[in-house]
Amino acid sequence: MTLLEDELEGHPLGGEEESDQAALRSPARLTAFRRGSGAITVPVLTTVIAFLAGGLIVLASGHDPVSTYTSIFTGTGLNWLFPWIGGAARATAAGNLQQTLLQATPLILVGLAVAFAFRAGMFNIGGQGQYTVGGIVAVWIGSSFAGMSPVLHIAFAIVAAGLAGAAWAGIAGVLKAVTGANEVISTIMLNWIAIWLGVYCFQLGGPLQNPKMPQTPVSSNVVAGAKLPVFWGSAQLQGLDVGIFIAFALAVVFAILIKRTRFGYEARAVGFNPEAARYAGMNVGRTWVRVMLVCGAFAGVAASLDILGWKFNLYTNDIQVSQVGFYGIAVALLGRNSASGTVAAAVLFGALLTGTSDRNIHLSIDPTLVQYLTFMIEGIIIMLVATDVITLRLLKGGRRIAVALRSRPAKAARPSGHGAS
Amino acid sequence: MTGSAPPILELKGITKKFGSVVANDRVDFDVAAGEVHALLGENGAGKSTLMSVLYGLYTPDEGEILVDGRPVEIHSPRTAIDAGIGMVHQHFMLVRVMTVAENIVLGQEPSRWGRLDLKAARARVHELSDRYGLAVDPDARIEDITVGAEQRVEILKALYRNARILVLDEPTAVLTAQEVRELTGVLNRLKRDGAAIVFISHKLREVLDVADRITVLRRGKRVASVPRAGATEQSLARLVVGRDVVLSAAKRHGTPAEPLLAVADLHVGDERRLEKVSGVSLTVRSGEIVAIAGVDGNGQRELVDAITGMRAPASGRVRVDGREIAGQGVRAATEAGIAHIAEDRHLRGLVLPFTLAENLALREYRSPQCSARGWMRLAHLRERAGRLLSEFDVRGGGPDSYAAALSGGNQQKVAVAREIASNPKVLVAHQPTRGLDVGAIEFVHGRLIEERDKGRAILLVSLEYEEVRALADRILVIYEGRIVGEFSPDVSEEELGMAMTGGQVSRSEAVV
Amino acid sequence: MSVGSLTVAPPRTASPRSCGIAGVVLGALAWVITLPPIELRGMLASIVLAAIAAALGVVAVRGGQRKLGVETIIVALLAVAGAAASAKSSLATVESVFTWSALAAATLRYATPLLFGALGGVVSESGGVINVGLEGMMLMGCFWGVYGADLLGWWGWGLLVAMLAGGLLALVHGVLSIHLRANQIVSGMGVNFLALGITGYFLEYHYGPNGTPLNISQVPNVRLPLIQHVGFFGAAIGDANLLTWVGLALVPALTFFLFRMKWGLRLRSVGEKPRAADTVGLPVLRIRYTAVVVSGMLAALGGAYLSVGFVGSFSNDMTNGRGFISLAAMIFGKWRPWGALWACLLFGFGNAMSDRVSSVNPTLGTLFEALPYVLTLVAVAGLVGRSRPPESDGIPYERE
Amino acid sequence: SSASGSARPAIATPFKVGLVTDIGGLNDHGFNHLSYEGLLQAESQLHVKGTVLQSSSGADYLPNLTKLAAAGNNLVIAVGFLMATPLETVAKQYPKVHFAIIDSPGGTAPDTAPNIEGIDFAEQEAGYPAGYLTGLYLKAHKYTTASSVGGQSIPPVNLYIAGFQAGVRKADPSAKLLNAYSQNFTDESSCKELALNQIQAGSKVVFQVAGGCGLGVISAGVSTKTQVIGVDADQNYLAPSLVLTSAEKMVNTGVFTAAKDLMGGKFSSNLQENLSNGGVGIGTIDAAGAPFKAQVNAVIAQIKAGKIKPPTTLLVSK
Ligand SMILES: Nc1ncnc2c1ncn2[C@@H]1O[C@H](COP(=O)(O)OP(=O)(O)OP(=O)(O)O)[C@@H](O)[C@H]1O
Ligand SMILES: Nc1ncnc2c1ncn2[C@@H]1O[C@H](COP(=O)(O)OP(=O)(O)OP(=O)(O)O)[C@@H](O)[C@H]1O
Ligand SMILES: [Mg+2]
Ligand SMILES: [Mg+2]
Repeated sequence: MTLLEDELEGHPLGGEEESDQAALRSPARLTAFRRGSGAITVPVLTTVIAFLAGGLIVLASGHDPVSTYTSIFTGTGLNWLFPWIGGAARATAAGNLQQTLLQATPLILVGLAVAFAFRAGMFNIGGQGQYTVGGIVAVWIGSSFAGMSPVLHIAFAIVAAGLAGAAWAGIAGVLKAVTGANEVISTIMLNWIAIWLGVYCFQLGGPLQNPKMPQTPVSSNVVAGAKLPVFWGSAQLQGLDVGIFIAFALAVVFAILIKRTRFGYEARAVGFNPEAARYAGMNVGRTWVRVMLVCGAFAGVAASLDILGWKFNLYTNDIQVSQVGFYGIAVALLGRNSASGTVAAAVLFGALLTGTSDRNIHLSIDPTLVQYLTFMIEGIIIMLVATDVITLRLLKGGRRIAVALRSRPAKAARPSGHGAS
Repeated sequence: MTGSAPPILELKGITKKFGSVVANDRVDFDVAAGEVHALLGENGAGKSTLMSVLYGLYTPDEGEILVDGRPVEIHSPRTAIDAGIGMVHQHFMLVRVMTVAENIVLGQEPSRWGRLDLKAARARVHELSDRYGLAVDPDARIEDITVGAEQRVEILKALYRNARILVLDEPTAVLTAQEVRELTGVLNRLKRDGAAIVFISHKLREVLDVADRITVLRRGKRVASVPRAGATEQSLARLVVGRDVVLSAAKRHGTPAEPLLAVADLHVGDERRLEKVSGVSLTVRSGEIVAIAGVDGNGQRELVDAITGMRAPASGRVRVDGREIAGQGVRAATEAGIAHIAEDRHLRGLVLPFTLAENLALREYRSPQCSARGWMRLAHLRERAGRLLSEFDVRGGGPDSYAAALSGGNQQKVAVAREIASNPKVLVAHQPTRGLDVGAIEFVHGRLIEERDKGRAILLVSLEYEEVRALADRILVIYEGRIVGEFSPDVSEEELGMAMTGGQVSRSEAVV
Repeated sequence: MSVGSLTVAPPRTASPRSCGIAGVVLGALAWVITLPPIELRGMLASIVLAAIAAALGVVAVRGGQRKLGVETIIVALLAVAGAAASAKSSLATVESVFTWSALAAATLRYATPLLFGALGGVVSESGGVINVGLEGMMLMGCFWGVYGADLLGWWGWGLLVAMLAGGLLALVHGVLSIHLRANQIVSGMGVNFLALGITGYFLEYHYGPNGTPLNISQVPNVRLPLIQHVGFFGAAIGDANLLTWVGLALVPALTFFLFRMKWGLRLRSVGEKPRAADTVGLPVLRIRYTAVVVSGMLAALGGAYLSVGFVGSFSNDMTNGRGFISLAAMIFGKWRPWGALWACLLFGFGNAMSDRVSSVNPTLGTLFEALPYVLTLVAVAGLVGRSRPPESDGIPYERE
Repeated sequence: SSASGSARPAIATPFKVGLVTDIGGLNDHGFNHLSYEGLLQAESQLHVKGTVLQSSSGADYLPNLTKLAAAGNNLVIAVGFLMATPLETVAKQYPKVHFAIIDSPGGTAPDTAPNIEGIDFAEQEAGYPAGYLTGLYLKAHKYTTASSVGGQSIPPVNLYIAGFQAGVRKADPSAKLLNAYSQNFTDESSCKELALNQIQAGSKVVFQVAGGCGLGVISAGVSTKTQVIGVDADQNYLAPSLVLTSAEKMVNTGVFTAAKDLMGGKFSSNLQENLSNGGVGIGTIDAAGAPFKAQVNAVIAQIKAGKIKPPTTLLVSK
């Protein structure tokens, strides 16, 4: 894993104070500067602090934070990693861990879709739309071609979904390159357009609606041959499928792309300083388009893994309420736009989602409140990530927090000769 | 003049550390009313830091500041302004999208019930600019005016705030000789009015022109403080760098051979499609340095951009060794053999968050040595960077350091190293020594002449009279987008200045 | 490359740009003439007009106005499609969809919350702080507005409470991104999650399964006694919500503030070049804090419009992405109040249209739901030039 | 299929009923909430031990159902057709556990496994009398138009509307009918906007069939003083003088009945809830509708008697 690690290597500068150039405004630049500060310790510590803060909220709401967190933790299934957990508890833990990883799978990929754009100086809010389009295509192909050989069928569906996602993101890339349309706007719009496209496809009477269930706004089911093999847990009861390996593999591809390829070099140059990239003979617009294509492909594949792995069909409702893209942004940012960071953050979010799901936490806390607590804890985690300075400064014994919070009034209060004159 | 006058401003034992870097090490400094005190030093010597401490931008770790003999606690620019200190920063502190008047009054706006009174602002600006001969158009937007005008705006900003102590951090780095002369006049007027002036510069001759006293910093420490009388460029250079410096590159005449760059009837528009280059034709031959001299904003940028492929010309031809590249983009230009030392290393020349190895590959990253079948050859890049860094004497980092971590001078060396290493036929050097200290300038000048002698064609675009004269084999003067004269390097400063400002041109002078 | 055309003074007559603009207008006209009140039924006139428009587009492309030209051609094509759709539908259908006054009223209703959000974004980003947290701040306004109106019995208090809540959340964003120099996008996302949690939690906590009461005091509509019965205007604006008027009034007010008042000058200087502001003695951080908090208050007012103004109740995640649309509208409007207004109106119009068109054909209706987004996409791709945010937008300020 | 042959649960161990909500959660102002009420009712009256699990995304359906099935619940109820596929999977894995699903999609789910009971409602039988009342109201005031706002074009919604439209036309054959879908069940403002459109186009009675979103319809009625019709529960309390009536669907009764039946050893593939057995009906009729009460009751009687069969397809879809 040296590849991933060297991607995370530290940057000597703490932050850029100000810049004369528009180029330095890019989010990639901002995050790159933050990326160095303690690759592993900081996120871990951040998470811990966030949970502590969340515990205060739990406490404030009149519940017992210890038991709440215990049940969240067992709910994530991470206790499976403890060798002393045995018997029935172990089986439950395994089941939970499978769900955690199942949730993490698309988050890894959508996170990468956001992260890759960030590295090239773009803010891809469109992970949701790309995921949606990928899902539509994956379920369409997965439910057709019943006779096809499984491996081929699966590969076909995944690749097609990736291409669909790529095409969708490509629209935003092309618009940015050709007309200068801001990708924040276009990807937000494309998200919604994708949703309505999906609803149109699977609604009653829609072109891809399940003909065997004319009364239900749902796609046809993925045929048996196109389902991803489950390698851990029950194949029937949503065990863990091989999709997660595809996600891991693509994370490695991401790291290689970014660090080792000419395309990655160009993408990063464009991300940090488009003007310098142009000066170096790079075609900035084309790089934007290509980057968006890659982003979209990641998100599209994410959807196909969900569809072929455990969903097997798509309700219009699934399309409307999916939050994957939203989480993907958080995952990418928490992972500081690096491959390994994104994987870790995705697993964390996956764990958070399963750990705080009602079935795992409901005995310790009022079920009607739990999902909101989850949101709050997620929010706090993200905010603390944003300010890894806090963590960093705690690490440095709080010395520098004084610097950050140094307030002028306090200093002005000191006697000054000039003031006296 | 007034060594006896009591200092208005005194800095005592200032120490400022950035982490492990000691930027200022117990520095003493003072300046009296009616005096110009120059501050000299290499890039990174700590000049700007010292002034930032004075202006309340940095809090010193040790030391105290006295104004009028009384200690003051300066913890923000606000208090500095209140203490009568004004500062013209090395990087201008102007808001590009706002007008001159708005920039000048910002923070102390004349207003009625919060509504900006632009009329009053304009009147005040006129009054000040008349008094000190600082001509500006109050309604022009900063992004539309020349650097020289920006400089004047900065000075007006300080005067508007009634500064008695004026700090100018490298005010002349981007000015033409003409503008420098104007600035000198302004400083003299200010001096007469009793202002105390701190003047930072790398240009020794200017320092000798304006300063009454000169203090030299080296590695954060004050190494000398001398009166102007008796100081020479040579002696100052030795104090700055700590060794003898060749101030004017010892240049033999070039031996021009076949033409490598041929520009014919080039027309180029700017971002707003206004024509900025109007029918320029020129030739640069192998083994020759041709300089384009001119006041900033006369089409140099557009000309360079068109030649290097950064901008498509409206019409005209650009040939490199016979190959047409006009309007075909940077890559075509690079492949034809053009290298380009960019005017602004932060904006274009470097990707600051990239490592030096990555930065050094920017020009050639597509070559088979640097990347093969889409893969970057990282080991090669690192090895190559190591070689270039030692060859070009870049200090402060290795191949894996980030460009942002180097000092300005060393950053410039990286950019120069990269362009020269690409082994170009034609090297376009746009302001290659902007902001560099004497030692670094010596180095870059030496390298350019060396490259010329290797048979490259070098097109030098510079605002600096001395640089142009020191390096060029031929000088072309650009004025309002046209080449208005051609001179030999021994042309007199007056004549060149006249041509650069659109005065009468005698073609007869031209050397072919 | 057009050789030599630039060497002479740029031709003033029939410049490619004016051709393109004329093309867009003609293209739009090709469609409009098939709608009430003109209602040309044949397609001939439309096709002719669209063809001329397309030709003008080609001229514009030839003349170097590539983007505008392409846009013109797209508009011409859309116009033909629109005209064909009108021609195929019955007159009654066309009239039921294009009741201009009702469309205008609905447009305003849709635009109002977005406008507040977008103006909030303008304030915050003019000061150099990216506000991706608009969604959350709006949502805070939604809930706490209802809560305040319910608890204190008057919608005015509700708005106040909403603004307090939005401002408070914005303050969190401010502390993170200004003082602690967080990545502002991350911080904004965090704030969104937090708001989702807080509003949901307190909804549950205070109101339980029955939800918010339905008899809360609501922001009244302004009945314009003179205009109310004057045809188009009566139906369009005769009975608009007070907050709609407030939002509309804020546009010129904010423009005046930003570009004519000293505080606006200061705010913008802090967003463009905080170092310059600092060196003239302006309290950069304090100004940024103020901007962010005000932005949160404005966004919260937008949210309160939804809950206390329009529907009179709160439900979970009620903003449903409107904060992000506001963000888009602000960027679309080039970080300017008027621009933001046009963007919001365009979006609102798309929404209003989609409601009406989707009722005409339920199967295709879902596709028409995408209309506002498609309209925005087309517009942002064509009509709007490259936009430039405040130079230091998103960059935390620190002195050393 | 009929009751599973297993012996009745021992008295000592309480009868356990689990409920899995769909992603609407317990506060959806709709059937999740009503199901929960049914469960509470079963807890208090039948002394069953109830457990509720809310789903926060589609990924929760299967694990939630599995968890309740594995936890020894006698009856596991899935709320909503979205869970049909996962329910089928789980039911096959736990053949001894009894499952039920509210609003099974077109009655298909129960056929997929013998241990699934579909709890189905004849929504059209509630919509019809509500529509009939509407028609009478229109005619009496010489109004021309009535309308409906659905959440999404799905059977439970369309059945309501089909019955409503037929009812209106029965009373007023010349009535004009409008219909629109908000495409969601949550965003009140979108429903209000659609209702305002319809009211502007002349509608004098708006029937909301959009759950939480539909509250916006009622809000539109309040701000324009237009009569509206509530859905699922008696919504008269929301605006007592403007809610003409409500078309009710007693999801709570369905849940309660399913639990009670199974305790009594009764389990079928379909639990039909209709006007006759009180599974659907209409709620309070307000002052505006009061004059027509008798006529409406007559129609209800006819439906119960099978003399009127409310249709299941829409007359007017737009
Ligand atoms: N904000 C900062 N953080 C860390 N180090 C700094 C900072 N500012 C300056 N330094 C370091 O302090 C030293 C002095 O820098 P300073 O800018 O004062 O040099 P200078 O004399 O102005 O150089 P130049 O001639 O290039 O302008 C340098 O070594 C520089 O790297
Ligand atoms: N936050 C920082 N941390 C570390 N070093 C810094 C920081 N900010 C600036 N520096 C370094 O401080 C030095 C001086 O900065 P300054 O802006 O004065 O540039 P400079 O050396 O004068 O170069 P230039 O000629 O380009 O202006 C540079 O080496 C720069 O890299
Ligand atoms: Mg300096
Ligand atoms: Mg709609």
